[in-house]
Amino acid sequence: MPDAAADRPELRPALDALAARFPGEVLSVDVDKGDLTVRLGKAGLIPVLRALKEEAGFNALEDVIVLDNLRTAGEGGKRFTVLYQLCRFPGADRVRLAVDVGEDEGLDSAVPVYRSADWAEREAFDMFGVRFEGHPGLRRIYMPEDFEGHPLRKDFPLEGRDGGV
Amino acid sequence: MAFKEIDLNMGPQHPSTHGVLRLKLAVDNEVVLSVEPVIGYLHRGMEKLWESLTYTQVVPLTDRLDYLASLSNNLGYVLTVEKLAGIEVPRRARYIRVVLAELQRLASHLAWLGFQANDIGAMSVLLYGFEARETVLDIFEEYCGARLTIHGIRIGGVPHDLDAALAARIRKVLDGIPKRLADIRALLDDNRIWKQRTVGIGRIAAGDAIAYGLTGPGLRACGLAWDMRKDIPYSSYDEFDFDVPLGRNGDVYDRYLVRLEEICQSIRIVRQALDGLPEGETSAKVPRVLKVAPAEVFHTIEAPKGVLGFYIKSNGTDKPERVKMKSPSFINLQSLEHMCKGNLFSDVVGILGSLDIVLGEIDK
Amino acid sequence: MTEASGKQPFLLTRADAFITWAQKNSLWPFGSGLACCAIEMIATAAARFDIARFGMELFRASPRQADLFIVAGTVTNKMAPVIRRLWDQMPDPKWALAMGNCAIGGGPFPTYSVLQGVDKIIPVDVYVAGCPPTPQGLIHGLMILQEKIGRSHPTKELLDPDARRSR
Amino acid sequence: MTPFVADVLIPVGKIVAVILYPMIMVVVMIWLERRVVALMQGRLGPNRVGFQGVLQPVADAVKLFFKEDIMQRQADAFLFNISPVLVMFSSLLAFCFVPLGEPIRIGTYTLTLWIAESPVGLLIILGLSSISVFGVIFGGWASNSKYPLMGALRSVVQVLSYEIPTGLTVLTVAFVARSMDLVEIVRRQEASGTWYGFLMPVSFIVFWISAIAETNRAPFDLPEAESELVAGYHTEYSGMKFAFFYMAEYAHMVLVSSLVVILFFGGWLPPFPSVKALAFLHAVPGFVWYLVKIMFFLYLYVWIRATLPRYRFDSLIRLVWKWLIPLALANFLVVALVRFLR
Repeated sequence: MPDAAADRPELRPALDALAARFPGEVLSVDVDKGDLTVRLGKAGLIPVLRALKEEAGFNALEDVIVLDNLRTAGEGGKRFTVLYQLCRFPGADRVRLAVDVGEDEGLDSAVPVYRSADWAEREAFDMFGVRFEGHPGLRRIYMPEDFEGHPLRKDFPLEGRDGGV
Repeated sequence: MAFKEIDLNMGPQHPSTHGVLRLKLAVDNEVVLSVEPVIGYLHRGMEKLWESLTYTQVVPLTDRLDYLASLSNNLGYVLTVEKLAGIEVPRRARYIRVVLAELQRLASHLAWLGFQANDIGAMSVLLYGFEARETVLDIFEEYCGARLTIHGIRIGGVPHDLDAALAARIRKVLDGIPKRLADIRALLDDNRIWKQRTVGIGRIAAGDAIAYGLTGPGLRACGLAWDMRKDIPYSSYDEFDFDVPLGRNGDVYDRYLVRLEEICQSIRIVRQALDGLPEGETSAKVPRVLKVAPAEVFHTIEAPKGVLGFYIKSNGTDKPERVKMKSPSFINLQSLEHMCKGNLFSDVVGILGSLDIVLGEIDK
Repeated sequence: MTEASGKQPFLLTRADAFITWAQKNSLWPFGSGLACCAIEMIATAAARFDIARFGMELFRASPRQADLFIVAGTVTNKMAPVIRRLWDQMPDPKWALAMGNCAIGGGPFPTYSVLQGVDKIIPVDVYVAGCPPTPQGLIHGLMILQEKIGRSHPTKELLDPDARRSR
Repeated sequence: MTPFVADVLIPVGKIVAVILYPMIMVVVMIWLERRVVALMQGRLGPNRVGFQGVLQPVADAVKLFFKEDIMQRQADAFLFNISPVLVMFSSLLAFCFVPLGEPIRIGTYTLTLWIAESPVGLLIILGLSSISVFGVIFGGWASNSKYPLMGALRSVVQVLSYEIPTGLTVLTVAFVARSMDLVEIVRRQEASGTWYGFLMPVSFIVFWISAIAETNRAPFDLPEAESELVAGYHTEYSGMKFAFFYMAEYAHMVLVSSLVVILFFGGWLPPFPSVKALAFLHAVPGFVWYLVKIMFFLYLYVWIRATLPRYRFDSLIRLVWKWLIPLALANFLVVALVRFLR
């Protein structure tokens, strides 16, 4: 039962105002299956995050999700898409910011804005190799330190390369 | 002579780290200076594995995430897939799901109560808590044959029906829980040693709690009424009336009280769900090979440990392109450092217990 | 001492019987749980299935005092050296029980980070299948382990140490 | 009664008895504790080994005997090996001074139910029981790893600070009985008709609490707190050395409960000594009463262990310095005044 609760009409003007304030950065705003997604350029990430947190009251960053579109991206397309899932308490409205990142490009860390992004970004780095500049301690969180490769990338075999111990 | 600071290692194998968590502690003669959790000792590569399985094959694996509340994981994943594929679940199935999810919350909180009390020294409460939990596990075993990794909620509905005999047995178990809880509360609630070990320990302010992304009983103990069952109701939770217990100053004692109160609320919900069980199908018609049009969706539920979220992106085939799980224990564990600073070494054990973390869910 | 152990002098068989009776009736398991099977292991030690009846009550937290290592849960590559070190720290007459499909052979996780079976790093005496095995299943496994201990000959190993290698 | 029998056989027999008495009590205590704690927790406890699990401690001891004895390379060999001996030695030696009953007259020879009776028996027992602290300290410190070290540190502070209230309350008893000799104290209680436990309840309670703390038991078992310090000071011990620590703890508990019984509940005196109607109780030999009372206190130990959570370290120390010692001092003052005025 797809609940359309997340698509509050009153949220729409706040986001349109946001799009107006950051003309170059906000590429598109769309609603699909009840979820609100805002596509952003790389540079606009931190200002938009800060604006959403201070003005629009999105005080909780629930998750940082990375997608590896190795096969789906066209020739010029960037390899990774980093999604920031924000939520507003009270009222529980949700917004998802999507930023495209190339394989060896870095991304500004969201830790200065949201304290809970710390481990989520470390996991994204460990699993995909997306670098976050300005992160207090960017190192592997799951795999042992001396592990080479990033397991969740599409080209990494499921059973692992060296076949374990 | 300044006491040299010991860097203690509550290693991946320690009686009170609830599994394979390693805490690097810098301790100055019992006073904790810094705590750095090291995780990854139970990383089984779930998300990678899910990308090579069909939607229905993933469900039994979600049991193994938070293995104390496997039905909540199932419910979280299944609701996300239904939102993605647009499947309408019949009302009777939604009610049965509420009954199962709340019984699972009951079992998870009772197990937590046992572990928390055992960490602070009252080892008999571990046995009482587990005995009460066994009565709930009997219901699961009778419903679908498994005790811990239950796989009792499927895409589109529930595998079996809830007949009158099972409903009567559930009611009998629910009558037994409050009495056992009263015994435990009589033992612990006003026990001077228990209060000395829990009141004012591991305190976190409401503002910091949100900054650290804390959710679930930990957040509600700081007085913030954030409960997904009320804010974004799912699976017809809005048809039941129950209240959300809140604490005041966000310490270990308030988390203890909030969880005990939540057990009573869960019993209330299950009773209402059983009384108002509507007639109808127990599962929607779901094709054997479920192909989902390309889309992406994020959906959350209120798991016993906190807000459990699933993000699924589909690519038109029967296998998901990407499944990401937002684990409540993973986020809650980040605030351990904030809560432990300045406390004594033996409090770290109590605070870690009050966070109610499960390593299967943290390490994925 | 049913099978013909003719080559064993009478006195030693009686000593064997006595030592193995003591070893099998006071197996102190090592309190190390890894994943879901650990919860079932604790449920087995809890009030309803209570393995304290067979003398296995003291879940020793330190490897030094435990003689039964129940590997309950998934052994990942990052955890494998730790398990191996814990096994080495345990004093000698020690037994290992692989509880659950993950410990037996990687279970439902054929992935890059999971060790496909704990017997790749420690010698396992009894395998208890199940995911997780029910407490009754674990108790059945413990009974088999007790029989196996009953059949062993500790005096032979005391007298010539290399017999221990071939256990 | 040839001199050979009187001077050699009987003392040797008594020494063997004094060694066996705590050992048997320890075996009974291990079984009692595991069964009673289990029954309090709603489960059965060992009941398969021998009749109702009675042989369980025997099986544990034999198994521990055949365990490999591991010692760390970096551990301090001498201290590591001496500490279990120290702990066991002090408990067993203290039993020599514990009187078990009135001397029995066999023909012309009076068999005294203790090995040594000295005018300062009480002091010697307290001194010996504080030697076991050395064993714990050396054990924890010599095993050269962090958790045992913390266990040893905690144990030092705990036992030393709890010896002060113990000493003070024992002083009040000696003060009232005007003697430090245990046999004399019991006889004095018989003469005065009331047990000191009822005469000075505060002394009894303070003594009992600090006795629990001194044997590292129940709410005060911080030095071996499983949930924090893995296994406390005896983490590194295995095999028979660990068995020594394990048995010495129980022997120390039996010693302290027998001390409580002698000082505050009239050792081998039948209850209600002054009530004439219950005179038939005198028929039962003193030793039986003594055992019944000890069993009660051992049961109390187990009961407390099964119910109370563990103190935190600083609240433990605050309890003794802020509450127990002032209470013991005040109590000593009151007892002194009362005796002076009488």
